[in-house]
Amino acid sequence: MRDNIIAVSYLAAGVLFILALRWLSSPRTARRGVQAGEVGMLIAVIATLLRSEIVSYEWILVGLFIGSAIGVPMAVFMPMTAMPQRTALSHAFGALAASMVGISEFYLHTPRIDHFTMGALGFEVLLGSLTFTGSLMAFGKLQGILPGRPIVYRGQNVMNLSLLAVAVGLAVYLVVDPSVSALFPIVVVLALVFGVLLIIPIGGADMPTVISLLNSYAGLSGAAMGFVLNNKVLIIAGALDGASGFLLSVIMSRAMNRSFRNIMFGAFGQVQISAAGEAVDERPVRSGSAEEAAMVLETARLVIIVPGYGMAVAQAQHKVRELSDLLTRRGTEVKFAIHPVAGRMPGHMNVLLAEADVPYDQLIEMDEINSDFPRADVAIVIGANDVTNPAARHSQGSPIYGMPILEVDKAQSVMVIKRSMAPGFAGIENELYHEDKTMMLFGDAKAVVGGLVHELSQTGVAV
Amino acid sequence: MRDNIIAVSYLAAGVLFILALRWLSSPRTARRGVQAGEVGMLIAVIATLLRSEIVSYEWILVGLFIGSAIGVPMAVFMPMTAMPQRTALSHAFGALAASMVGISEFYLHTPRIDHFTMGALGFEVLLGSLTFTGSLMAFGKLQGILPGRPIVYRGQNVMNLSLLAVAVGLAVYLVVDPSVSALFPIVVVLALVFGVLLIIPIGGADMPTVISLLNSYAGLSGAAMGFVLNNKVLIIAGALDGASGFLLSVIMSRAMNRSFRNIMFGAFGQVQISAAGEAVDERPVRSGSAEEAAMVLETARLVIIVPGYGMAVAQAQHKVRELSDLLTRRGTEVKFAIHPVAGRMPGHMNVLLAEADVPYDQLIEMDEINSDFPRADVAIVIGANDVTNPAARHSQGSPIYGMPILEVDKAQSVMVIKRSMAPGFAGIENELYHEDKTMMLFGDAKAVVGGLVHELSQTGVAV
Amino acid sequence: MTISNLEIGLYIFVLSAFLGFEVIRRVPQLLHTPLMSMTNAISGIALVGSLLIAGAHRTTLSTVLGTLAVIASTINVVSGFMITDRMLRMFKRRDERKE
Amino acid sequence: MTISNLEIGLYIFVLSAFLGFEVIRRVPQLLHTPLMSMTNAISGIALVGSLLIAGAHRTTLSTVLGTLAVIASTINVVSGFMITDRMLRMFKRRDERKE
Ligand SMILES: NC(=O)c1ccc[n+]([C@@H]2O[C@H](COP(=O)([O-])OP(=O)(O)OC[C@H]3O[C@@H](n4cnc5c(N)ncnc54)[C@H](OP(=O)(O)O)[C@@H]3O)[C@@H](O)[C@H]2O)c1
Ligand SMILES: NC(=O)c1ccc[n+]([C@@H]2O[C@H](COP(=O)([O-])OP(=O)(O)OC[C@H]3O[C@@H](n4cnc5c(N)ncnc54)[C@H](OP(=O)(O)O)[C@@H]3O)[C@@H](O)[C@H]2O)c1
Repeated sequence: MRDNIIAVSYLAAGVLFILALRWLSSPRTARRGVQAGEVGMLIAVIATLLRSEIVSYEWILVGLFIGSAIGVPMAVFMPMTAMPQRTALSHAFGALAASMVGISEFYLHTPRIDHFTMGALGFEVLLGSLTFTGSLMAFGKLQGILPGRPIVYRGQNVMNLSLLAVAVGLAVYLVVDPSVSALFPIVVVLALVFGVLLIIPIGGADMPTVISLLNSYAGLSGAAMGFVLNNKVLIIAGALDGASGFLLSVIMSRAMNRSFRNIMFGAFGQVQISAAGEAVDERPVRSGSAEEAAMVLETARLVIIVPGYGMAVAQAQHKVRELSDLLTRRGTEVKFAIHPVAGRMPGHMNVLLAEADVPYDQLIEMDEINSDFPRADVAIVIGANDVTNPAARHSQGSPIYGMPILEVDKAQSVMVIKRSMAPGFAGIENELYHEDKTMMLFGDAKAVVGGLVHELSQTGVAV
Repeated sequence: MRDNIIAVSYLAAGVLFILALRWLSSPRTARRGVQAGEVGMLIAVIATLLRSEIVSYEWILVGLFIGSAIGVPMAVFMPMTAMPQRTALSHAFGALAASMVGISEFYLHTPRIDHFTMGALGFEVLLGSLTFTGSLMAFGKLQGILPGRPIVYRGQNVMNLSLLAVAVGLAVYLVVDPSVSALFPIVVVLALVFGVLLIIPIGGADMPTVISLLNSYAGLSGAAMGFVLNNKVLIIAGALDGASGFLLSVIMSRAMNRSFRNIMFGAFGQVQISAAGEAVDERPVRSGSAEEAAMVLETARLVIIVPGYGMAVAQAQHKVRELSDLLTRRGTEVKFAIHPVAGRMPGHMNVLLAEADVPYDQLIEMDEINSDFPRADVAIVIGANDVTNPAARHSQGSPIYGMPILEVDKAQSVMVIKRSMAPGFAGIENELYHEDKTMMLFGDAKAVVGGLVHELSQTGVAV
Repeated sequence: MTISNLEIGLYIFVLSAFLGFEVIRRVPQLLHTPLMSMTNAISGIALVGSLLIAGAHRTTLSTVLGTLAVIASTINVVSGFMITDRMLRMFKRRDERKE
Repeated sequence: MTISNLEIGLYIFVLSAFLGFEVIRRVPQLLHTPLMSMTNAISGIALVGSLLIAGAHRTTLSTVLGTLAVIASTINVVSGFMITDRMLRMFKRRDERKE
């Protein structure tokens, strides 16, 4: 009887997880999704605690307590700008749990492990261990603890691949003959080392795609744990996780116009960008002041704001919202143009602007907003660069050629807020800055937008 | 080894069925979907034939041969207008197979059947048998073998429900004590009778919704067979089928503005429509000739054609396409407005017009086309009635109040082709016919449209 | 059937039903009639169960019923797929029409 | 693990992965960041496996590793759901903003 209740509870938990993701398909139902997920997790945990295998609760309570003591403050105090790091850390924890469980299972049952279990165990521990160190490295790079630039040396790919091949080979050997338990720790160590080496050659800016891939790996290793423990809700959750990470990395790679293979093999062969070959645009750049800009804005009817990574760096989202409110109050229509890979994480701009209280129906996706630019009197580019670069449309040699962009250059006039003429993530020049209709407003995004707000609120509403 | 191949084959078949339905999401990939389904079925059949339970192939070959001998001609010669009947017949066959298998299983294992198997068996045979006779009745009504009108008598619902209750009660008794095998045939007979009684009170026009529901029942009974035989691909296919039938009946009920409960319980409490209470519209009706109509069409720039059940009855789709081609050649833009429940089956109009070679990008769904009506010079309503009735918008007492309609009355002028002033499926008057801008073209749809084509091709192109 | 078979069956049923809903709600109105005949064809998978009964040759009753079931499901499979394909071949876009 | 467990696991994995794709491709860009933290939270289901190891009290090694695993997954569960909710609370429509 108790077993039946447990089986039904796990099924219910699986269904609730699916509903949780389904309800994320609209902001209206999304919070209900969180509740569904929470209830599902609660049910699964209670059902597990009822199981006869569990004989003592002391260490469980210790674990739950310490975990909550770390998790709650993390959730409450984490600034929204630190989301990419947090995500990396979370994959590290998930992978850690999977490999700890895998290692325990191995030593509990060795040498009487059947081939299938050993296969699933090998998969779980290999993926879990490499995802653990890989995610920690990614966290370090994003958090700035480790140097963000890629570390590359000759023969790197060959070395990494051989290391992986050895680890996989030993794991396969273990599957064939599970009694050679001395091999097991070697596999674990090799996988841990491989995780580190995998991330070393990848630049900090390429991390988001890698993180999504690691998400998918962590999910798969969780699913493998489900096979080992013969637990179906683990398989369901692992598969959902794996699918999500995989889809997000595909979406990112498409929006960045990177090949799918490039993504599948994660780090290997990271694109080397050489800005050198390119001809330098010699047209002059027109720099303006907040005063001039405010004068143009005063008479605009439609203004489109294009936020990018720089807005996140400068934490300028609140000032941007003030600017938008001010313009709206003056009767100007304001829209936000959100490029799918603006920022450094899928949905980055949306979260920041939501945090600053910008209503989400004002955030318009690329495909929809592009037809509005010709109607716009002013497009204000705030810390965005690559996602507005017209080179993507016509310059065949450019690393971003073919990437869909926000067609800012179709607007009547353009204002660009950034600190210098430095390139963005892709490391290439942006001809937009040299166009006649463009006015550059150099400076930190928060300061410049603050200046605009100040100027605009000086002049009365009735202009 | 063989068992493993069989297990993998069944999984592959299940995946292919899912892909088959997924690829139906676009007309470009739909035929690939059919191929996926066919391959999946082939794999499943071959895997089954490899199983050790099968000791002789003679009766199998006989069955496959007879089945193909019936199925192929049915597929080749079936006119598209007979699709509703064919669907009903097909559910009958599916349900027949499920209950035959269930009955065999029962007699092969009685009296040593465990409770779970008996539960699944009871479900399979109950649902299978009632779906079998129910679908046959639906077929008879749609084909015109049985009288289409509902047969109602006092206490009908009470009687049907008690019959069902007795059948279910006996089945539950069998689950509790599977050794009382004498009860089993009684359950089967009661279920067969219930299937007949279920359909008797339902009018022919209400059949499509009922058929979808029967589809869902047949799917569920197939899934139950999967539980009995412990065969996972049966469960997958049954669940897909059940979901599809259920969703289609929900879509139909929504578009017809019938309550969901009304659908869930199928026949019970079929809405009694009384057209009597309504005030008769006393405004005159303007009847026109093909000549007059052709004159109006000659100068039109945008014409929207609104097909309905009458086009199917008259088999007028080819003539309609001729009309559309003729108008297009004269420089008139022609669109087709497709209401989700126009006709007598979901997607009915689409199939008929596709048969007549109308490209599917000219067939516009309701939500999209409604904004075009005010721009249309002429809306030609061909055998449609309820789906154009403005009473749905304002007349609170009307049985179709609240149902979304095609806003034909917003067009500059309206032509209605039907044989008489008789009402359509819902049995209510249509005030559209009394409006000033409406011209009635009485007659069979095929003849009237043919007349329009004739008139239009008389006058030269350069008008 | 053991209770664990029941459990497994339930998992597969629930997941497939969910998947069915997600997949089928994306089928456009345009293709609802082919959808109906496609699910008819897929429901012919009852053939699997029917073959097992008809080929096991255990009692006369089961062989007769099994053969009947094979006939019924074969009709569904054959006519279902063929009609669906016949219908889908008719759906053409404007630019495909003049071939 | 028997081969039939493997088979069952594969069925569940394949169906869930499919379902995951269908469900997640319908999540709008707007919510991609909450989606990431939601899947983090769900991946905390590794807690189930961790509890089984930590609570079984079989060897010291397994209890230590199990407790570590419980800590790691609890962090994911707790912070994952809380952060997702915190983020989603920030998403407001124009008409909800002035409350
Ligand atoms: N979103 C994702 O999921 C994702 C994932 C991986 C990669 N990427 C890549 O990231 C890029 C995103 O494009 P993007 O246009 O958002 O950013 P970007 O091309 O990286 O450009 C950001 C710009 O912001 C400026 N900036 C930095 N800090 C600033 C500050 N404090 N104040 C004002 N300006 C500041 C920088 O110029 P200055 O230094 O002159 O100020 C820089 O040119 C794309 O190339 C995309 O492929 C995105
Ligand atoms: N599509 C579905 O899935 C489905 C399912 C169940 C129910 N329904 C219901 O069916 C109705 C469909 O609406 P609808 O507008 O398509 O049809 P309708 O309201 O049933 O009207 C059809 C009209 O066609 C005319 N007609 C019949 N034979 C004709 C012929 N040979 N030549 C010319 N005209 C002919 C009839 O008028 P005359 O007799 O005067 O010619 C009748 O008024 C809705 O009420 C819907 O709720 C649909």
